[in-house]
Amino acid sequence: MSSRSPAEEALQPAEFAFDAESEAQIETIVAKYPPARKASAVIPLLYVAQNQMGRLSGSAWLPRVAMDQIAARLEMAPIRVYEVASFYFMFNVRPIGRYHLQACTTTSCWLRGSDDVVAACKTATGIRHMGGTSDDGLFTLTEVECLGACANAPILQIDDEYYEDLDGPRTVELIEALRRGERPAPGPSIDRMGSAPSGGRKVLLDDDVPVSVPGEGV
Amino acid sequence: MMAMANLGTRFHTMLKGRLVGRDADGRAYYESRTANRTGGGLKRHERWVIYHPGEDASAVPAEWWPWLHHMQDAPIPESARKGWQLSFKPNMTGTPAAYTPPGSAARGGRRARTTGDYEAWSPDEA
Amino acid sequence: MVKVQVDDVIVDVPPGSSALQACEAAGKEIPRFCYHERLSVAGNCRMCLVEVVRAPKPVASCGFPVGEGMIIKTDTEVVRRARRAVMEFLLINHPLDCPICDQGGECDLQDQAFGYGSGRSRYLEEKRAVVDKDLGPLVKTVMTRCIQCTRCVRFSTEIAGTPELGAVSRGESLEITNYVEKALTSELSGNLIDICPVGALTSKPYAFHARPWEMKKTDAIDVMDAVGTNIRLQARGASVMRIMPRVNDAVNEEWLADKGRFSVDGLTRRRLDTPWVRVHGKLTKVSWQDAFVAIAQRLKVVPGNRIGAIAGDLCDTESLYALRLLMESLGSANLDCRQDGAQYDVSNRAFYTFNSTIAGIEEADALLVVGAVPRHEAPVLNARIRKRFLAAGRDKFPIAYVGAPPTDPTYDYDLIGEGPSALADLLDGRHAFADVLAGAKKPMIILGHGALTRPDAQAILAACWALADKVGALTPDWHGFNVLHTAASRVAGLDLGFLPGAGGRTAAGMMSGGVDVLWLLGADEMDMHRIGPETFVIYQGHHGDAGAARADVILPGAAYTEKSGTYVNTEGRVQRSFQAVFPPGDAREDWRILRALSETLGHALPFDTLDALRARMEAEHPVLARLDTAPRFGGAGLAAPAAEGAIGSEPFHPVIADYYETNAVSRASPTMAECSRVYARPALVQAAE
Amino acid sequence: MLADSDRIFTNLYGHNDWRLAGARARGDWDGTADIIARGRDAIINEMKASGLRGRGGAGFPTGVKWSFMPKTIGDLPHYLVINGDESEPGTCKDREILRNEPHKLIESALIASFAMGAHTSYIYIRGEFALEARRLQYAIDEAYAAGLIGKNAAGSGWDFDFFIHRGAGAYICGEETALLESLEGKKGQPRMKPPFPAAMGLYGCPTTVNNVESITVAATILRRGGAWFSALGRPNNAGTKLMAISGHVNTPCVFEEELGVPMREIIEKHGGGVRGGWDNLLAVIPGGCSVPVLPAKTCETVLMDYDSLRAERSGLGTGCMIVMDKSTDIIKAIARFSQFFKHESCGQCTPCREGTGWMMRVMNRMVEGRAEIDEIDMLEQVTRQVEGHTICALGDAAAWPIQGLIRHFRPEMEARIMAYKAKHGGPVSVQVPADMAVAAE
Repeated sequence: MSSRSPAEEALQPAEFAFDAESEAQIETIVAKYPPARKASAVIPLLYVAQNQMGRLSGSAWLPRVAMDQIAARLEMAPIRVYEVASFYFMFNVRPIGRYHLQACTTTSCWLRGSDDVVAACKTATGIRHMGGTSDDGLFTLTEVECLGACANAPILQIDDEYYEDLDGPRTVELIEALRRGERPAPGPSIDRMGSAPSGGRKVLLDDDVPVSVPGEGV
Repeated sequence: MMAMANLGTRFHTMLKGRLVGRDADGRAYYESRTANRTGGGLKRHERWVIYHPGEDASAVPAEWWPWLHHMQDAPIPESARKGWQLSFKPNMTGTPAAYTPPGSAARGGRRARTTGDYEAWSPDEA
Repeated sequence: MVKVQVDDVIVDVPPGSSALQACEAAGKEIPRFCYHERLSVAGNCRMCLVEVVRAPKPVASCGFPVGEGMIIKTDTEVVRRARRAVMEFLLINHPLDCPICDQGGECDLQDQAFGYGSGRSRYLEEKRAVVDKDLGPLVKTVMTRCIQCTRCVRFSTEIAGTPELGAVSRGESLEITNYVEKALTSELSGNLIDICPVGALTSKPYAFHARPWEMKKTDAIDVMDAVGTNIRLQARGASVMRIMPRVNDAVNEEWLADKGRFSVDGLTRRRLDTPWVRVHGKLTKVSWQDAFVAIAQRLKVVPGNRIGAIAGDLCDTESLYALRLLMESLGSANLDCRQDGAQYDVSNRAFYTFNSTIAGIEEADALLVVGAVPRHEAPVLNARIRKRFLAAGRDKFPIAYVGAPPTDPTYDYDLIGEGPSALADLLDGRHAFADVLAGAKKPMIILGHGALTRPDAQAILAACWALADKVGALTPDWHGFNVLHTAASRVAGLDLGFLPGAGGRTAAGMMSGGVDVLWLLGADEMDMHRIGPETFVIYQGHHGDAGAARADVILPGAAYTEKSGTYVNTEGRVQRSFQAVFPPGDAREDWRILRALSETLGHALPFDTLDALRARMEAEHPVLARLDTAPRFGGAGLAAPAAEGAIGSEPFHPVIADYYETNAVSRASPTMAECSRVYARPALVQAAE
Repeated sequence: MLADSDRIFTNLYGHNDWRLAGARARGDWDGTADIIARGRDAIINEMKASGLRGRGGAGFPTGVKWSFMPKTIGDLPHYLVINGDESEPGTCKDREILRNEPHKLIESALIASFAMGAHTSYIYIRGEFALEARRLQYAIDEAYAAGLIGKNAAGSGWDFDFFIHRGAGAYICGEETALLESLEGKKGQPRMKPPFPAAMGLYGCPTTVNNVESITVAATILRRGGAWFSALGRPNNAGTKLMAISGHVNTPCVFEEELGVPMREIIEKHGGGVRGGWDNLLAVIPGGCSVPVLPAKTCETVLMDYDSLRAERSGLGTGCMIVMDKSTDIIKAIARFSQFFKHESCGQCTPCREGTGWMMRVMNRMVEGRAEIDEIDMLEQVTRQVEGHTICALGDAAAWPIQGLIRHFRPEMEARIMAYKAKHGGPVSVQVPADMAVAAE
């Protein structure tokens, strides 16, 4: 039973309907693509459905009824939507915990200590193996492949946000904060600006007019 | 004692035989007292069995068979039996207990469906 | 044409051909798994790699377009090594369970591993195992054997038009599934078994029954519908074990509908294998002689015009002809081959055949379906409509239906109306689709039995003809008027004139007391309670069904696999079918029964062999001598069919309620019964579960 | 070493405002209409003259790629699709553009779209880059509001729409045809080529797919001139490039540097040196995981550009290095890449689907040493069997790191196997028959 096989019947909700917030998003999404090419919107709509599940049920996953809904809306065969949902690993076809801890363990992160981050995640949440959910249902820990922020390795992605330059203790702190209901600011967990070298930039020194820091604003 | 043996055999057994042992069913196994027979290029003891009435040669159980045929010096002891070993059964050919394949008429003729079979219609069906 | 050099052979191929086609034209065998002539190109198995001069790496020949002067090498070290490599990769996760695999002996993987693979495996790691899927009562899955060629996904999406199969997940865990555990809904699902190159999709009813090399193959014609699908009967000993399609591009391409394929187990059930005669109200087994005597005694006291014959849907042309001659010799004009009460105009063959021809659908540029449900009445023909629809698109091949709204015909369509009034709208040009038809160069109108079995059939037929004429479907080089039949014997019956003669009675008339002796030749699709108790019924046929239950005398005949026969499909194409096995028990080929009985009756039929029968039949009906042709002819200059009566207003009803049980053979088949339970009555299944 | 004045990405670290006001202050959106007014051919010729090579890894000249688009717009619309599916392990450069220089990207996308006759451009951003997508969307909204894109974009007379399409976690979507498939709402499975996207791309229309960086530098190149750009770097390896250093250096970072600078200098300057000093260097993977590893000896002298690295049987790839010091288990580091490729194979074609799993499993045994010496050769052969036999380059990419490992670190692999044997005693269960290697040759 891989993580890509659908959830058992017992877990599947009987129905799914997009709420007003999702409908508004869908409207802007569908407008991006030519009318005859509605199927292009399948990935964005799967996001919308998954986010809505997260918003309403606390577990951001894709029940089959939601995929059927999307298929009907985009005039696709349902199997084509299932194919897409199972192909892309950011879609959860099985229920997950409230916080999705996605630890990158690919070489760049591994070289800089992702093993510690993973171990910290396991001890702090009580999850025993990758892909598991903590007993309290708060956390699901997933091993992910390169997150594309290697200069800030190791990375732990929690839901949508990157927490960078972690080590074991800072990971534990982060998880404890989540448990308390806080959302620490994403970005480097050490004194560092974005992907600049720690200890200060070595180039682009002449126009230092800091008006924005990473993670601020949108 | 000598359950089934003609007079000559009984006489021979009495004169020359030495009882070696009995199998689980009570058949008696004898060996001549002297090495009086040539076999395998050597003089050796003649070995024989007294059957129960009506038996044929396949009745000799596996434990005694090698001894009887001079393949081993002694019968295989009971203690060498393995838990998974089935009890010995003589050849049942010609008896009602003989093996019949599935579908045999002797077993009622019920067999798996096979090529060429068909179910005929009968008016009762309708 | 493009000139291409393949190894040392130079061939001309049409522009746009693939390198693989060029290699085939040059007579070079290219191994392949995912490539299939009738499906889109996937290029994913990589087995067909060849070397193209000046290409940096081996190319997949199935998807590589040829160019002028291209040089292809199919037998170099690079190619051999590539094939061996691909073969090794395919086999590392394949279970190699050939001894227990139904595909064994006809497996592409087996054959190509033998031809192109290395002798041993170097793979020492764990193998993949995949959970089997439930695809319903027809297709068995052993998904661990799957090599992910996606032929089945493409077939169900493209040909069948029921996109239910997909390849989910990715990488090594990519697997073919329907995701939702539910039976495939296609009437063509059996073809998945044929196109699967390995043993992942095999036939569920046929599982572990026989090996391909054990079987004797006989060419035949399918009689489950009126398409005349070319089939190959595979028999071991006395039974037909399975039925597979033969390639005939003019008729069925290489597809076969599920009923034709899977009702084979009906051929060994409910068989009539001995004559029966009703004695004191109870059917009793008798000898042929006694049965004949019983018939002769009865016929002796009945005048010719009180004798009648109704032919069923599965009859071969020869037995229809023999029965007609026998009836004529007895002085009867009461003949009918239309159990369903359909009405035709037989004054011209064009009024009751599929004149555009099935292959001609691919030239059509507009289609109107009147009172027919092609998906159920002729699934293979429906696949041809879908093929045209996919090739041309909705704009270039608009389709409209008049009749009950079909459930997913597998293509887009407009519903013009449910009743005949829609026809009037089209004729008057009130409905926009009239302009679509008129604007088309080769419009088609398909008239089905939902319309022809109505009392006002003649008028509807005339109206459709008039519409065809009006929209320009009848031109010197195009005939766009088509009748879609559902019964395999119908066109032959109409060709032979197995119809009421002068003063003769129709099937309905015969049943309601019009005759004293009623001969049913495989006729089961009628309400036998309409036959009065005083009527003496002789049933000649192969299955104990409605007709046999009512009969006073039963003469056991041969099913279509058990006799050589001629069949005429809905196009009017005459095709010959051969005998694969003998009829069971005392049953005999139908023409022999009729010949033998005629002797007893003192009206010996004028032939002693099947060839003599055919010679006579073909002399009388030359159209039946034109084997394997459906002459394309234009529709211009033909007088219109006679319009009788007024068109009613009642909506059209589909003629097939349950696709899986439409005749005596399929009703006897446990597989079809299971399909019927699963598909045709899903509501019941759901309620029960 | 590159002067700050020659840097294209002047807000690389987000130390300035990334919004429209800040971007304008840095010179973006300056005279965009004038650049467009030069006309299509002039723009493409300037790009060709600049010598810019694709920054996504393959290094195909960008100007030439643009010129493949049909000269006239027929019945089918043209599309520019920007590849922001940055997922190659070690690579993290486009992320900085997306979040800190979004306007440079949008402006360049407008110019590039004009140059290839496209009125619509999609950028495909990997799904994990949520913040980056939000930033870019904000910038797009700003640009629409300011009339810089949309109808008569930036007053150029060219209508231009720019949309974000987020991926959802599939490395393979970085392959251009897989990206198009994904954009069309299908699984990201690469298409067979031909037809190439320039003839039949998105929705069957002529399409160019470019890396984010390749597009983003276009505006600056056109503003400052192709000659300026081509004067930087080395012949055939012109210009500046975003690079990154990750792994065992003192200060991992992203930076912009001229091509053709010695690798050692880059590591010393930007990376703050190898952890524990240069002598502690074991190996460097110079451009993302799919290029073969280079041993320390080579790193001493090699220059960071396309041709120099190719000469060392490696590649520039994305220009993002992974540095490994002597504490690294190099076999495990490469084995992790094998796991990556096994995880990211789309599963479409046989050699990659089956081969990546096989390679991963053998590599995992190699990490333990639970293998036979012969199996190193077998593994090498398996990589050769995958390489060049697949639809897209992922099969090649999966093969190369292992080939590089075997080329440079075979003694380590053998030592590992011998150590395992010594510990566990004699031949272990895994035994390859001697003639098997011959059979596969």
